[in-house]
Amino acid sequence: MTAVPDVREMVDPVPGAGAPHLPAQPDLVQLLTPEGERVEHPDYALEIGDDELRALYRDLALVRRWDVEATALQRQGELGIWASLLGQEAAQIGAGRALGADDMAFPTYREHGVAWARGVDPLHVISLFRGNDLGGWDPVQLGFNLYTVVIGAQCLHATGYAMGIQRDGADAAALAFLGDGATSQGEVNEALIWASTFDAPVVFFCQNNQYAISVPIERQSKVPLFQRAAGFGFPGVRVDGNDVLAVLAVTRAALARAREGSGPTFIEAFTYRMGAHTTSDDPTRYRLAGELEEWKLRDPIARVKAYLSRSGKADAAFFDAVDAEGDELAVRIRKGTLEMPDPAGTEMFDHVYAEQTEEIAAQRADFLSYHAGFEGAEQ
Amino acid sequence: MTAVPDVREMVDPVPGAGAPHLPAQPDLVQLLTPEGERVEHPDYALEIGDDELRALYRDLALVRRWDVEATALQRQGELGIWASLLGQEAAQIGAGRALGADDMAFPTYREHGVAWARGVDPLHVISLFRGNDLGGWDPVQLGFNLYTVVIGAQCLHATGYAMGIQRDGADAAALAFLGDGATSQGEVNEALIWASTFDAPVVFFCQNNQYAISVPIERQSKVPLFQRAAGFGFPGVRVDGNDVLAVLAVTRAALARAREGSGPTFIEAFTYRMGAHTTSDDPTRYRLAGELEEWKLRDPIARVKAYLSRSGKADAAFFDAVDAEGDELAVRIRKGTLEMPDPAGTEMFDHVYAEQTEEIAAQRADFLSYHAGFEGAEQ
Amino acid sequence: MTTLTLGKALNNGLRKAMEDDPKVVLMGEDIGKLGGVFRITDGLQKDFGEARVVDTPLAEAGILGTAVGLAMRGYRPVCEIQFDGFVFPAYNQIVTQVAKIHARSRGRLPMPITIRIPFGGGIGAVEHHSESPEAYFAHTTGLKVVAVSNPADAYWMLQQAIACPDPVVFFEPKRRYWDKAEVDLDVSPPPLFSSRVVRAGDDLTLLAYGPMVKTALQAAQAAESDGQSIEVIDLRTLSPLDLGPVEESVRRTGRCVVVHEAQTNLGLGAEIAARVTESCFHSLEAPVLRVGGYDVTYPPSKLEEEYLPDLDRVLHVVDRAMGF
Amino acid sequence: MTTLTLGKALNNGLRKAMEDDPKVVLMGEDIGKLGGVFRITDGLQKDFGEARVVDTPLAEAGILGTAVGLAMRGYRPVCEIQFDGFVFPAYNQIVTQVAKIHARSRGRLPMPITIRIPFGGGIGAVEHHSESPEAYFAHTTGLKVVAVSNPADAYWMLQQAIACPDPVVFFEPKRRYWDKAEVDLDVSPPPLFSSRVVRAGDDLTLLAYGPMVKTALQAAQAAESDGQSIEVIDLRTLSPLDLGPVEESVRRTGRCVVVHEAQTNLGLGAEIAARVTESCFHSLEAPVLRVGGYDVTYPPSKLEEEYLPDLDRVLHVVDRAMGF
Ligand SMILES: Cc1ncc(C[n+]2csc(CCOP(=O)(O)OP(=O)(O)O)c2C)c(N)n1
Ligand SMILES: Cc1ncc(C[n+]2csc(CCOP(=O)(O)OP(=O)(O)O)c2C)c(N)n1
Ligand SMILES: [Mg+2]
Ligand SMILES: [Mg+2]
Repeated sequence: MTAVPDVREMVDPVPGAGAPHLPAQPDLVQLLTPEGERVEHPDYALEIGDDELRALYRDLALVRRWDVEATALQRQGELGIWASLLGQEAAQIGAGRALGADDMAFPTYREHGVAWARGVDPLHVISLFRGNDLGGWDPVQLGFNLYTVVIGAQCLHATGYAMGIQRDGADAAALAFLGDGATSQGEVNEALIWASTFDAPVVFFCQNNQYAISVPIERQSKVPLFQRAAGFGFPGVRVDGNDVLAVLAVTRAALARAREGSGPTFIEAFTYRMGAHTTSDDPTRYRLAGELEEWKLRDPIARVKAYLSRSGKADAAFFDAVDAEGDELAVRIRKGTLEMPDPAGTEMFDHVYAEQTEEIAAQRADFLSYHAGFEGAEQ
Repeated sequence: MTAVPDVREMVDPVPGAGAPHLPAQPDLVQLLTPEGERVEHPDYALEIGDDELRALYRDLALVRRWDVEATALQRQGELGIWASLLGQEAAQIGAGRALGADDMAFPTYREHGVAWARGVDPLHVISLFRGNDLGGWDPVQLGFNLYTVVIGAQCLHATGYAMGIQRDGADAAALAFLGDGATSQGEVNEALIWASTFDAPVVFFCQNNQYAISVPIERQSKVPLFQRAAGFGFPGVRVDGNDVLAVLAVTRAALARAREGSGPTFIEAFTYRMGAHTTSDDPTRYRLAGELEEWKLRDPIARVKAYLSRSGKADAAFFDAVDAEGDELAVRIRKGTLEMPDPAGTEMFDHVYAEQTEEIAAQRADFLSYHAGFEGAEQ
Repeated sequence: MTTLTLGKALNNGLRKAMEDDPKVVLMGEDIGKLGGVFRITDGLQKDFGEARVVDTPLAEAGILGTAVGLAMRGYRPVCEIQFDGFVFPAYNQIVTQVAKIHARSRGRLPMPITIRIPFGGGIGAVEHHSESPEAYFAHTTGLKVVAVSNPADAYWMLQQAIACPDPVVFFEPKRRYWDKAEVDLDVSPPPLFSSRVVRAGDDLTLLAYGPMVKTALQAAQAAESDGQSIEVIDLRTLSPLDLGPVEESVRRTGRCVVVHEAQTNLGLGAEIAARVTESCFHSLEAPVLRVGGYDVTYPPSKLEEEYLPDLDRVLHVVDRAMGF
Repeated sequence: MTTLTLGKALNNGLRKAMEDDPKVVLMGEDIGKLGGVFRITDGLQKDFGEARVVDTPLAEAGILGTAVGLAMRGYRPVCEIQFDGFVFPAYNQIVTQVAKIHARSRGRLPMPITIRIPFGGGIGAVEHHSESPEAYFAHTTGLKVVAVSNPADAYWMLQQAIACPDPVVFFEPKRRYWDKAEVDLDVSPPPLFSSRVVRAGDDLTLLAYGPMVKTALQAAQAAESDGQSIEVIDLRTLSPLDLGPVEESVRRTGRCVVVHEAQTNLGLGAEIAARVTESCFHSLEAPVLRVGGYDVTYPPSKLEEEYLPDLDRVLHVVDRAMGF
């Protein structure tokens, strides 16, 4: 039976809804255990100083604080919706901090941690969820594309951008983010094909957080997602997405490989969405509480804290300082949100085209005179 | 480097434009060599009687004759276009003859050999290329869907149909045809996902004829196409597409596997498009003559003839009879084509909907009175 | 008689359709345990099982493409597209396959597929969650397109769409999902592809569908105090159009305004204006005017109230029509 | 002055655009060695190399999606869609990304992408090779849409489209690819987004674009012998529309007919009729009438001559308009 092997028997199962324990995953790259123990991996050495370690902890803690504050603001009616990154901080900070200045990241709608690592002002993300704009930051200057809500569409953008990098002969790479659900979109698979065919310097970073809204990963794939890549002719790797060090190391290696012209890599960051899909979602409808409890033991921040404390690389004063900084950040976010001015109505007419059309200019004028009419009437 | 293996080094290369020799392909399933020698394969035993062998030869010879006649008819202006199957007869007859009565085939626009095996009247295929209709046969009765021109779209249809078979608890399977180029379409990859997720009784039969019009296979995939399937969680197999026995055996096995509930299989039939893409195409623009010469040595019909003759399973009288039958077929096709009545103009109004709308009924009436006006004027 | 929200009426309609015909299969993202992001399929997977309420992988082309195959096998798929802005990955299957297969096969392969799309704005959502793509489908020969505006129509029209032997794109006004009304489950409903006068009037004919019917009625009400008598017609069917009642009305009123959320340029209003002008040319006192979304990209939600036609903008255009 | 077929004029236009701007990259299926199935890119890969003339894998979403990424990196992709009926797999990228990214980014990410689509029927082809999908794009805010009718426009408008900072869907009348005309390579062309009077007349204004301009001109010619003086306008730009010259004309003639191959329902004719009626209401002696494809699935090629508007059908509708 070599010709028609039953592939499904050869691979480790993917845990899903209600699965109480993670199976042993021989392929999973890990450098920091859930208990906070530093381990080595033959392929992914990571030289990292104490400052950098503490900086990673700070990143993780602050983006979580931001996330908590945004969730609260949504509950209070200040944001239309919020897509929480709770539980995925390590995947996002690890990937975000692996990026070089000239690299370009292509996020979905949940990559607040990557945004943070790229230097995006949290308020520029908040303004999107508040409904003020469709993303307030400068994607070109920050090397961080605008959020893309249509599932998977950004994977082709990243690949095309990488083809541009090639043509420029630049020492850079593109990093495409996607979810586990997104792997089912045809366009995503086309991106894998393009990347492979053109040896594009792009890395696909898939956060397998086990769910696409309510749909568990088993519905998207019966085999681990990282195995998808081989059939398209390039390597895939599964990393513990709750281990910031492993994510950093694996993403760095993949980006380096891309920059040096060796083509794409598919990274599956194995993680868990600890919160709801968005603030509009009710996960109690489709998953058991026990699952979350299980994953709490693998919290991406707790393990870094444990490691830092136990190894003496950080003390209580450091953690207190980060907490205080988090509180300040939260205050800044809250204040900035509440003070955010509403956009002017004319905004919607002003950016449809680079070269304004007479039609839209006329509608803009009508819009202004229509509203002026009301003001007149009210006086 | 186990975590990021370079997959491309592990697989046999795919030959492409201008490649003079096929590389050794350890994975290729073959039961009849190009020289007409019967060989065994550990996974694919084929019990086949002499009658059936001769019948296969007859199929191959007749569909080639049909194809030659259709090409001639196109040259003479009787068909708008013709998509030749030259060189792919074994792939199509092997697959077509593997189908059971209750199975359903989903062709592209080139599966005349499968049509033949399903009992489609060649004139019902010809009428499409003549522009009389969009396929004249009854897809339901014959278990052979209408030709689908939009690349890859039929793979999802086949998968959905297979999901219907599952719901019916029927002992049947769907067989989706696609080309090598089609594997790049997102929808095709979605079909692989669906088929895997739902364990649908569908077999994907990819004729890798080395080209998508002018574009060689290397542009679609750097690794052999059959390897794509594993990443989606089901088996892939590469078969010598010019070996009708191997194709028959491999497709039978895959369909049986599907019918018994073990899910999909991806078959890559490794073959060659010996003619132009269609009669509108000029392959001299993009491939070297030597390539064709090389493939002529692997002709799918010659090897069956050699085997039949050498083994004494058929004699000259048999081959003469098939030739004569071919000539009759050609005459019937030519005559039928020339005598085919043009469709009535009202046809276009009559099948848009199952329940005709008043709008279209009114346009139909207008159409009739408009043309009646001319007739009046001409009298 | 029972009081239902529009969303619940759809849920009941689906349940009824599934009870009536075992070939009805629901497909979509999150429609199973979750009951859909708007809970329109709430409880149906529990009662009808996973083979009839299918949580699909995340790919809209996959949903529609497999629905085609299921239809070929004799099933009646009802596909849920999660939001209006996410129908486009399925566009190829819808336009080149669903819409054409009946004609391609000269009737041998009917395509009784229903495509449910929650559409329109006004719910404060992020990008792609507030679009009105109905014209893309109405322009596509081979599809039929309807839009519902109230719970009773939701209940009946959904069942009728599912029973229809042709593919029907079924638009649901998401911002009205929570609107309640009395629904009589025992009447026999009007034909699916018919428009309906929902308020009589003499001075102007106001056309709307989906979420804008409520707005149109409010506008007519408000205009009454200004002494204007406005007839409101709920178009209900967008393709085919049922313009008989419209033409009858316009011949009396001499004035016509069409309102929809979709961008005005090449929206349904264009076709209606062209046809009504042709058929009622000598009765028209004013050109048929349109109130639609501006021809701009759907704006961030803080601006959607300014983008969407509302009572005031409708009245503004009604006044223009009256002033001709 | 040089005599060129429309196809060759496009080829020359592409060559010129590539010489003028090293950021111009062509992408598409079979556009390299083969030079495209219509040979529009003939010789360009040989002269500009594989990095600038890219034979892509067979997937239209891939073409458009990677074009978006290239545009973000400062390139000006020119995408060839092989035939009109094969643009739909790319529809999601076009409608939700290409068309929206400028607005999404408030101008920070311009999308100077040109999407070339050979369109229309009349070449005796099989299914999906004869469609006229322009209304789908014209209805999409954020895209600009043009259609060329003759070699000179082909040469100039293609260069202008590529130079345009906005995404332009560029429709090429495939059945006119082989039509020849003199092209002056040294004039400075009219603006891209402008319509043009191509024949003066007093009795009726006939609007057309792409392949139907020739048909319209022939109809006007034929009508002349019946004593009818028909003004013909080549619309050239479908979004934005340039209706200034049309309105000027209709105010004089009082009658207007629009012709296109696309199905009539919600075709460009609908929008034009609605707008022209609004702006010229008091000048119109007859409703704006439309001659389009019937609202049926594009028929097998033996019937396409009956499906497509031709000289006689145009004149038939012209007569109806004159008879009002
Ligand atoms: C094309 C498309 N279809 C549907 C949706 C609605 N939707 C938003 S998020 C989501 C699930 C995404 O799952 P996954 O890719 O795993 O990412 P996650 O949300 O888990 O980060 C869906 C279905 C969408 N945004 N785009
Ligand atoms: C969606 C779509 N895009 C483009 C085309 C035009 N086209 C027709 S055949 C073809 C090549 C197909 O190659 P392959 O899948 O290898 O099949 P083959 O023709 O070799 O049998 C192309 C690009 C099409 N029919 N559909
Ligand atoms: Mg997920
Ligand atoms: Mg091929």
